[in-house]
Amino acid sequence: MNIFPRIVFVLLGLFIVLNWGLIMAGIIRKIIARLGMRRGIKVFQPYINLIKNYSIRSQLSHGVMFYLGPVFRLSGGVGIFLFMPLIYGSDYWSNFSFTGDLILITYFMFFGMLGMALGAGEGGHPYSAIGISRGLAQFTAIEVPMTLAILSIAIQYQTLSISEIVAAQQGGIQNWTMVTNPLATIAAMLSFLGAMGHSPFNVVMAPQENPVGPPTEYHGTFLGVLQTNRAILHVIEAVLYMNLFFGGASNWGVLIIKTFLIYFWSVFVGMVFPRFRVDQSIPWFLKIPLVIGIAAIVVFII
Amino acid sequence: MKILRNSALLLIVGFMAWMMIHLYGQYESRDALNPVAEYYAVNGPEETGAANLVTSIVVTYRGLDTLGEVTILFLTAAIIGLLLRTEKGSRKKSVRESSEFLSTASGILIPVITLIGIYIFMNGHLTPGGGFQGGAVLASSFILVLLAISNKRIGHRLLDYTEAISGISFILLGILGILLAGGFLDNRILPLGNFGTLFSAGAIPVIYSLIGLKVGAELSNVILELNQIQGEEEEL
Amino acid sequence: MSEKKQTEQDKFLAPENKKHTVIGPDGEEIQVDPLNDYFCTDLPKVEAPYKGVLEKFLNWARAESLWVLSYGTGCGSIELPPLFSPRFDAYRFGVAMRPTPRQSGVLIISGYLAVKTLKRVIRSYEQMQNPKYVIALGSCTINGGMYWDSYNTINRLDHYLPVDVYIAGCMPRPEAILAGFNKLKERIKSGNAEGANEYIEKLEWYKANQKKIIKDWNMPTYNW
Amino acid sequence: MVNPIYIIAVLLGTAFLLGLFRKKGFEFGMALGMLAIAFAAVISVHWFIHLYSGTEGGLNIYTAGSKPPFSINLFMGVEESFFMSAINILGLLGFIYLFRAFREQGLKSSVLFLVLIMGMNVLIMSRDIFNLFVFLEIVSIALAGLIYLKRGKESAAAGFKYLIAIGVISAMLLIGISFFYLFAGTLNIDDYLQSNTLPVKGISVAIFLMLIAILLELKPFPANGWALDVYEAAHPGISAMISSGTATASIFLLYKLLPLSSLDWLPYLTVIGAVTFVGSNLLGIVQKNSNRLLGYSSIGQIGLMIAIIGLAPRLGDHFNFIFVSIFISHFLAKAGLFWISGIIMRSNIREWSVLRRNRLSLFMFGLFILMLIGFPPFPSFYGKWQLVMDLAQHKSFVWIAVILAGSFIEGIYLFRWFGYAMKEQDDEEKKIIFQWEKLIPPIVFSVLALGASYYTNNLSLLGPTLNLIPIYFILALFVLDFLPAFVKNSLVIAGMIIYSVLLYPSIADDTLRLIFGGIFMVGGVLTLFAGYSEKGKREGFFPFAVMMYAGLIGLIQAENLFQFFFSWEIMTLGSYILIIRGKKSMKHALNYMLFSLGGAYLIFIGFALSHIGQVTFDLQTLSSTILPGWTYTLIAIGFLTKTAAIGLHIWLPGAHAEAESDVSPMVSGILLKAGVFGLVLLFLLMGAEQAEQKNLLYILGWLGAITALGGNLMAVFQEDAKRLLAYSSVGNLGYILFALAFVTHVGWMTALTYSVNHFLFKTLLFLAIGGVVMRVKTHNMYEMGGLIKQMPLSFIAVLIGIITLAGIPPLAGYGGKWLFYNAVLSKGWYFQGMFIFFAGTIAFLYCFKLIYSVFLGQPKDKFRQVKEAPVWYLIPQIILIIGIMVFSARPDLLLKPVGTMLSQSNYFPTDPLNWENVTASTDLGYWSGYKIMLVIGVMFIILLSWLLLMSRKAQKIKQFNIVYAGERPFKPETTHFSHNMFSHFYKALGFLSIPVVSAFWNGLNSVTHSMAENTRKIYSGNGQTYIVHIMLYIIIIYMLMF
Amino acid sequence: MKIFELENISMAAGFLLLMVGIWGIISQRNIIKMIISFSIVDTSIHLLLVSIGYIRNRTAPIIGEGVTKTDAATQITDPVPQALVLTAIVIGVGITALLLTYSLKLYRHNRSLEINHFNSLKW
Repeated sequence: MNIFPRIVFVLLGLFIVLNWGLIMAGIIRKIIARLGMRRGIKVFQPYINLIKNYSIRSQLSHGVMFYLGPVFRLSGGVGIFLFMPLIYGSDYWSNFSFTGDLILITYFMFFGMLGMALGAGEGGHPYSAIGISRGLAQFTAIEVPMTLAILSIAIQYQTLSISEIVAAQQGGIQNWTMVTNPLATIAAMLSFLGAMGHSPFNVVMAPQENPVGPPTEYHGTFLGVLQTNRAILHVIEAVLYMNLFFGGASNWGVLIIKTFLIYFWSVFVGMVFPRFRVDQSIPWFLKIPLVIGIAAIVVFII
Repeated sequence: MKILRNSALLLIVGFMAWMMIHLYGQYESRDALNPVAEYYAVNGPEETGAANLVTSIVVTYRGLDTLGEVTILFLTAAIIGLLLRTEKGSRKKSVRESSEFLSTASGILIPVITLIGIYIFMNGHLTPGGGFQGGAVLASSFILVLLAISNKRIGHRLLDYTEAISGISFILLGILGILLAGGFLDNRILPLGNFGTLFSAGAIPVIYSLIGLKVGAELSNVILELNQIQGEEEEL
Repeated sequence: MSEKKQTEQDKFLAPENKKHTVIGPDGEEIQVDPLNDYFCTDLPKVEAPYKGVLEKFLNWARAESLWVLSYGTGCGSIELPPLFSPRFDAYRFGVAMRPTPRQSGVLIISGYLAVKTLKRVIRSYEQMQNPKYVIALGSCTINGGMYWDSYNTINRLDHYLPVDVYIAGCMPRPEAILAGFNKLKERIKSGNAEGANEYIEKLEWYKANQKKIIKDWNMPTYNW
Repeated sequence: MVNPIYIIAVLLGTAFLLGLFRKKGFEFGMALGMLAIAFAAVISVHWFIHLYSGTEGGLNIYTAGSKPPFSINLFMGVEESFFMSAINILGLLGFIYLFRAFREQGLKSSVLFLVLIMGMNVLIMSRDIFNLFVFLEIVSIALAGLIYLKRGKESAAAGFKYLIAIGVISAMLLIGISFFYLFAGTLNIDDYLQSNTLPVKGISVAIFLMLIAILLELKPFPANGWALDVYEAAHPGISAMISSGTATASIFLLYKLLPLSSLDWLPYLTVIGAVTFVGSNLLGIVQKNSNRLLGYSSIGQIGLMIAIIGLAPRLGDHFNFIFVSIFISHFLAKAGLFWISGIIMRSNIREWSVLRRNRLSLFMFGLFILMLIGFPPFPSFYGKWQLVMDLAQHKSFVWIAVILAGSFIEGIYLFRWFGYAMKEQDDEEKKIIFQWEKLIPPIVFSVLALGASYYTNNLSLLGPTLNLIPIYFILALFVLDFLPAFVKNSLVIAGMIIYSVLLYPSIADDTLRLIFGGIFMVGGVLTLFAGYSEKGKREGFFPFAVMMYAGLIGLIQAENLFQFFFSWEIMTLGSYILIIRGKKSMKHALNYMLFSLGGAYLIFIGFALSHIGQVTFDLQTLSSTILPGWTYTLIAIGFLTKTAAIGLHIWLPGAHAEAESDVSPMVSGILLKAGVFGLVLLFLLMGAEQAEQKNLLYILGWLGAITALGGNLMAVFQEDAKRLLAYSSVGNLGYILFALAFVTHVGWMTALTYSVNHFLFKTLLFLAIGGVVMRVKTHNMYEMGGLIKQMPLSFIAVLIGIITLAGIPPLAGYGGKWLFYNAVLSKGWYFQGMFIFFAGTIAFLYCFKLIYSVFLGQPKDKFRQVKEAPVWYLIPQIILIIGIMVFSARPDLLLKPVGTMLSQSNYFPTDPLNWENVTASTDLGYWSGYKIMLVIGVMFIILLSWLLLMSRKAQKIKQFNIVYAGERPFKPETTHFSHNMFSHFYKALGFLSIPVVSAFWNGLNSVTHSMAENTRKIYSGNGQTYIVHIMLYIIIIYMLMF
Repeated sequence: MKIFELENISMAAGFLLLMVGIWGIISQRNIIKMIISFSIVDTSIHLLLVSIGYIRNRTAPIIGEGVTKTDAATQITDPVPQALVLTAIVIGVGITALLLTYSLKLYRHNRSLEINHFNSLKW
C-alpha cells in the first residue's frame, strides 16, 4: 500500500485517539465525582488543563536529558499507537503494525518509561528518582502475569500477530479470548490495573508523600507533552487489551465503547480499594495474578 | 593418663614384635655358606691374598662400603665441628694441671697404645682387626693425651692433614685400581706377595693403614671438638 | 554586592553553604561556592503576554484551570481541604491541588505569615512558573490582623509578593474562598492578573522589602 | 666417555681435600668444590646425551676387579644418567646459591654439601643393597649437618628430629637388609632378580622392611612430621636440595628396589601416593609459613610421583613420559621456589609481596607456581594430560578424581600465595637485597623450565599439533616488556590483526567459528585500544592479554581435544593474571582461578571419558563416546563455570568488578563467550539426543532461567557500578544458556544472536563505565551523579548500551527478545520463559540505577572538574555503537548466516525464519528491524521538533534549583537518591537474593579449612610423636599387606 | 628344641633388645635416654647380623690355624655379615655422635633435655 495515505490515516487515528483519551479522562473523572456526590470537573477539563499547560510562558531546563525525557515518553506512547492495529479488517487503521508484532508492543512500552526515567533523573530531584524506582519495581511484577497471559494466548492462537489474534476472535462474543481463555484474561486484566497506575497501585505518584513522583520537576510545555502522552497511552493500552481479549473492534464506535469499559475497570477498582505500598503490591502481583497466569498456561499444556 | 599412654606405646611395641616374630619364625639355623660367601671362602684368599677373609671383603669386594664408612666418620667430625663452632674463636680452658702420676704413666702408655693401634691396622689382613679397630685404638691414645696432659695443646692442623691426606690417598689407590687392575679399589695394584705374611694381599695393608690413620684422626677430631667445648658457656 | 554585605551574608550562611574546597579524584583542589554553584543566579525576565484573541483564549484556559499549590501557612490552611469536599466542590470551577510548585499556578497564603514562613513562601512562589497568581486569605495577610505588632509576623503581604486577590475574614469560610477564586478568574480573563511579570518588573523593590525583614537572607536573590 | 666412578672419586677427593683449607683459602676451596660438581654434572650430562641418543643400553661398572654379586657394582643407564644429571646440575646451582652461607659457616659446611651430592650419585648408580644403605646414611648424615647451616634453636630441634626419624628408618632398613641377605644369600639386586629363587615369606617381610624404609624416606603422609619441620627450619638452599635432590634419589631408589618384591606393591603405592598427594596438599591450605608450605607441596608432589609409579602398568609406554614430565616440573619448580624463598627471606606467605620489588623474581615465582600446578605449556601439563587419558582408558576413574582433586587443592594454596605476592600490602620499610649469586640458580632453572617445556611439547603425543606462533609471540612480549606501553600496545594490535587476517580463510566457511572468532578478535582489538590511555610501561600486561586472546583463538582453531584443552588453560591463565592486576582483586582473582581450575578439570575428565576406546583425539570423537551422559555432564559443568551459571557464579562479580578499567570489558564481554562457544561446540559434536535422554537439557534450561533471574536480581541490589554490570553478565549468560538448552533452530539462533549482542553492549558498557571509573576513581555509584555534563559521550554510550541490554526496540537487543518469545513458544518451556522475562523486566531496574546514579541526579562537588573519558576509551565505544546500530537496522546481516549455518548442521534442517527483504517472520510473528527503526526515528524527530518549538526559551538552571517543600537541599551527597535505591524491591523480593550459593561455597571452604586445621594437629612438633607416627605407619601398611 | 640353640638365643636376644630399644625410643622423654635407646637398637641389629652369619660348629673366617685355605668353605662362618656389621658399627657410632652433639646443642638453647620441649615448629 502506498505510504502517504497510510500516514494520513495514522495521523487521523492519532487525532481521534488523543481526543478520545482526553474526553475519556474527563468522563471518567465526572463519573467519579458523581459517585462521590459532587458535580466534579467539566468533561472538557482535560482539554483546558492541556491548553493551560502549553500556555505556560516560562520553562526551566535541568539539562538535555530533562528536555528529551518527555519526547521519549511521548514517542513511547505514539510508538505503541503506531504499531497497534486499531480496527479489525481495516488495512488503513492498522497503522504500522506490519513492522512488528505483540512482542514489539510489549517491549516498546519500556521506551517511554525509560525516557521518562532519564528525564526525571536529570531533573536531579530525589522524589523523581524515588518515584521511578517505585514505578520500575512495581512494573517488574506487573509484567509477569502479563507475560504469562501473552504466552497463554500465543499458545492458544499460535501466533504473536495482534491482527491474527483479533481475527481469531471474530464471530461473536463466544469467540472472544475473554470467553475462550478466561484465566489469561483475568491475569492480564489484573496486571492492567497495575499498568494504569490507579489506586491501589498508584504509590508511584503519591501526590503529597512524594510530590507526584517522576514528573515533580516537569511543568508547562513538558507537562503538556506528558499529558498528551497519557491521553494516548491510556486509550492505546486499552486497545491492546481489547485486541487481545475482547474481540477487537470492527469500527470506531466499538473501539470507543470497549476501551472505555476496559479503562473504567481500572478506575472502578481504584475507587474501591486503598493504596498498596510497593513492597506490598509486588508480592500481590506475584501471588494471585501469577497463579492465575500459570493456570492459564497449564490449561493449555494439559 | 600415663598408663594410657604407656599401654598405647606398648601396643605399638607389641605390633612391632609381632612383625619381627614373622621374621624370626622364618629363621632356620644355617648349616652351609650361601654361594656368595662360599665364593669368598674359596676364591677370596686367591684373589686378594688376605688371610682374614673379612678384611678381604671389607677392603676389596665391598671397598666402596668402606669408603662410605670412612666418609661417614669424616662427615661426623665435620658436622660436629660445624655444630659446635662458635663465633667467638678459640677459647681458653682453665683446668687443673695434671698430677705427676698421671703425666708419667700416660707418657709411658701413649706410645704403647699407639703402637698397638698401628699393629692392629697393619695386620688387618692377617689377624682379626683392621683399620677401624686400629684407628679406634689410636684415638684412645689421643683421648689419653687430652685427659692426662692437660696443658698440651694439639692443634687440629695435624689431625686435619692426616685425615685429608690419608683420605685422598685412599681414593687415589682406588683410582689406581681402575687404571692398573680390574676396577675401582682393586687391591691387585701391588703384588699379592706370600700368603699369610705382612707384605702380602696387595694394597690391602696400605689401604687399611690409611683407613686406620684416617679413622684415628677422625675420631680424635670428634673427641677434640667435644673436649674443646667443655668449658664454654652457653651460646645463644 | 559590596564586601561588607558579603561578609554580612556569610554570617548567616549555614556551614555547608560557605565557600570551601574539596579534593577531586586526582587530588586536585576544587573551590566550591555553594550559592553560585548550586543555584542559578540569573534573574528572571518579563514574559510578555501574547496579543489579542490568542491571549484571551489562553487566559480563559488559565482561568478555568487553576492549579493550586497545596501549601498552608497559617490557620487558614484548615479551610482549604473542605473546598474539595462534595459540599463546596471546587473542582467544578477547574480548581485542583497540585503538590509541586512547578505545576501550580495559584499560591494561596492561608493566614498569618511568620518571617520564617515568608522565606519559604517566597521560594515557593519563585519556583512557580509564569503566569502565576497569589490569593491571600484573612486579615493577617492584609494588615497583620491580630498579629499586627508581632515581632515575628509580617503585616502586609503585598510588600513582599504581588497579590491578586485578598479575601477578608478571620478566617474566610470556604464559600468566601470560592468567591475569591471567581474573582481571580475574572481578573485573569480580563488580562489584569500579571502579578508574575509585575513581580519581575519590581523585583528590586520586592527584594529590598523581603531582605529588610528576612535578616538572615542566605540564598541567591531569585530562587528558580 | 669418562667412567662415572670418577664422579665419586673427584667429589669425595675434593671433599677430603677441602678439609685442609683454612679461612684464607676459602675462595679457592669453593672454586675447587664448584669445579668438582661441575665435573660431575658435565660427565653425567654427557652420559645422558650419549645414552639417550645412542642405542647402547648402559654401562656396568665393577669394583674390586671381580664380578657381582661378589663385589659391589654400579650401573649407568639412561635413567640413571638422567637423574644424575638433574641432581648434579641442581647441586652445582645449589652450591653457588649457598656461597654466602658457606662463607659464614666455614668451608666444612661446603664439604658436607659435596659429600651429599656424591652420596646421591651413588644412590642412583649402585646396584648393591648394603651399599645403598651406606650411602643413604651418608646422604642422611650430610643433610643432618646441613640442616644446621642456618643455625639457631629451630634448626637444632629440626635436625634432631630428623636424626631420630632417620635413625628409626635406617634401623628398619638395616634389619630388612640383614634378613634379605639371610634368605636370599646375596646383596646384589641383579643377582637376586636373576636367581629366580622361590620367595619365602621371610624374604617378603625383609623386602617389606626395606621398601617401607625407602618409602618413609619419601615422607608419606601422615608419617612425615619430621620432614616438614626440616623444610621449615633448614636454610632454603638446603630445603631445595632435600625437596628436589634427595627426593629424586629416593624415588629412584624406590623404583630400583621395587622389582625385588614378589608382592604386588603397586596398588599400595598408588594408595600411599594418592593419600599423600591429597592429604599433604589439604594440610597445605591452612599453612602460612612459606617454607613449610613448600614442604607440604613438595611432599604432595612426591606422593603424586609415587602414585604414578603405582599406576605404571596402566600407563604402559607412556609411563616414562608421564613420570619424567611430572618429575621435572616438580624438580625445577620446587628448587626454584625454595631458592626464591631464600632470596627474599620472608617466612609468612603474606609478606611475599616484597617479590614485587624485583620483577624478575616475581616472574620466576609465577612461572614455578604455574609449573607446579600443571599449566601449559609446562611439562606437568603434558604429563597430567597423558596420565589422565591413559587412566581413563583403563577406567580408573577413582584415581583420576583423586589426582585431579589433589592438584586442585594444591592450586588453592599456590594461587592464594601467588595472589599475596601480587597484591598483598608491601611494607616498604623493610629493606631487602636481591643478591646476584642467589638469583642465578632460579634463573637457570627458569630457562631450563622453558626448555623442558619445549622438549616436552615435542615429545608429547599431541604437542606437535599445537600452533605455537601465539606462544612465541607471548614469549617475545615478555622479552620486550621494557618498551613503553603504547609501543607494545600497537605491536599487540598489529599482531592480532595480522593473525586474524591469516586466520580468516581457515574459518571463513564455518559461521560458528567466524562469529566467535569475530567476537574474540574484534573485541580483543577494540578493548586493547583502551589501553593506549595507559602511561608508562604497563609491565606484565601485554603478554597475558595476548595469552588470553591466544587461548581464545586457540579454542576456535582447535581440531583435537588436546588443542582445545591447551587453549582453554592458556586462556584461563592469561585472564587470571589480567584480573589479578586490579587493585583489590586478590581474593576475586583467586576465586576466579579456583572455579576455572575446577571447571577445567571437569572438562579434562570429560575429555578423558570421551576418549575411552578411541584412537584419535579429534573433537569429532566426542560424538562416539561410550559414556555420553557423564561426558556431557562433566564437560557442560566445566563450561558452565566459565559462563558463570548460578551456583558457579560467585567468582564473576568480584573478578569483573575489580579488574582494571580496560580489562573488565575483556573478561566480561569477550571471555565469557568462551564458555558459550564450548557449549555450542559440545552440543554440535555430541548431539543433543544424548543429553536429551538424560533430561540434561531440561536441567540446563532451568539452570539458565534461574541464573538469569538470580543474576539480574543480584545486579539490582549492587552499589558498585562494575559489580552491577558483572551480575548483569551473569544474568545475560543465563539467557544464553537457556536459549542454548532449547536445541532448536530458533533457540540457537537466539543464543548466538544474544552472544553477539551481549558482546557488543557489555563491552560498550564496561568500557564506558570503565572510563568513568577511571576519571572518578570510585566504583560506588552513589558517590557519582550528574556526570552527564562532564561526560556526555560516555552517557550516550551507556544509554545505547542499556537500551540494547534491556531489549527495547528499536535497537538490536529487541531482536534477541523477539527470538526468545518465538523460541519459548515453539519449545514449550513457558515457565522457564516466565523466569526469563521476569528477569528481563528486572533488568530495567539496574539499567536505570546505572545510568541514573552515575550520569543523572545531583553532581558532586569533587567531580566538578572531571574530564570526559580518554579518547582511547571513546573510540572503541563509538565503533561498538556503530556495530549496534548496524545490527539493529539490519539484523539479517547476522541472522541470515547464522540461520544458514544452523540449517546446514545435522540437527536443524529447517530454518524457521523466513526473510522478506529485511523482515523476518516465523510461524508466530514477524519483525522488521529496519522499518521499526525508521518509524521510531521519524516519529522521534517530529516529536522532538514539536517540543523544541514549544519550549525553545527554557531557562537553564542549576542542580539545587529543585522544588523541595519550600526548603533547599542540604548538599549534593544527601540529595542524590541512589544508595539502596530499590529498598522496597528488596523488601518484596530480597529473600530471593540471599546469597545461598556463596554461603554454600563459604561453608565448603570453612569445612575444608577446619578439616585441614584439625588434621594437621597430628604434627605436634614432638619428635617422639613423629617416631610413633612412623611406627604406626609401618604397622598399618604391614597389616594391610600381610 | 630349636630355640635353645646358640644362634636362636642370640637372635631372640637381638629381637628382644630391639624391642627394648624401640620401647625406649618411643617412651623415654629424656633425650639422652632416647639416644641410649638408639644405641640399644644399633646393638640389637649388630647382634642380629652376627647371628645371621653364624653357622654352628664353625670358626672365624681367617685362614690360619684350624682353617685351611682349601677347606675354608666348610670350616668358617659366613664372613659377609661380619663385614657388614663392621660398617654398621661405624655408622652407628657416627649417628650416635651426631645425636649427642645435637642434644648438647639443644640443651644449650633450651636448658632442657625433654623431647617435648622442642616443639616450637609444628603444624
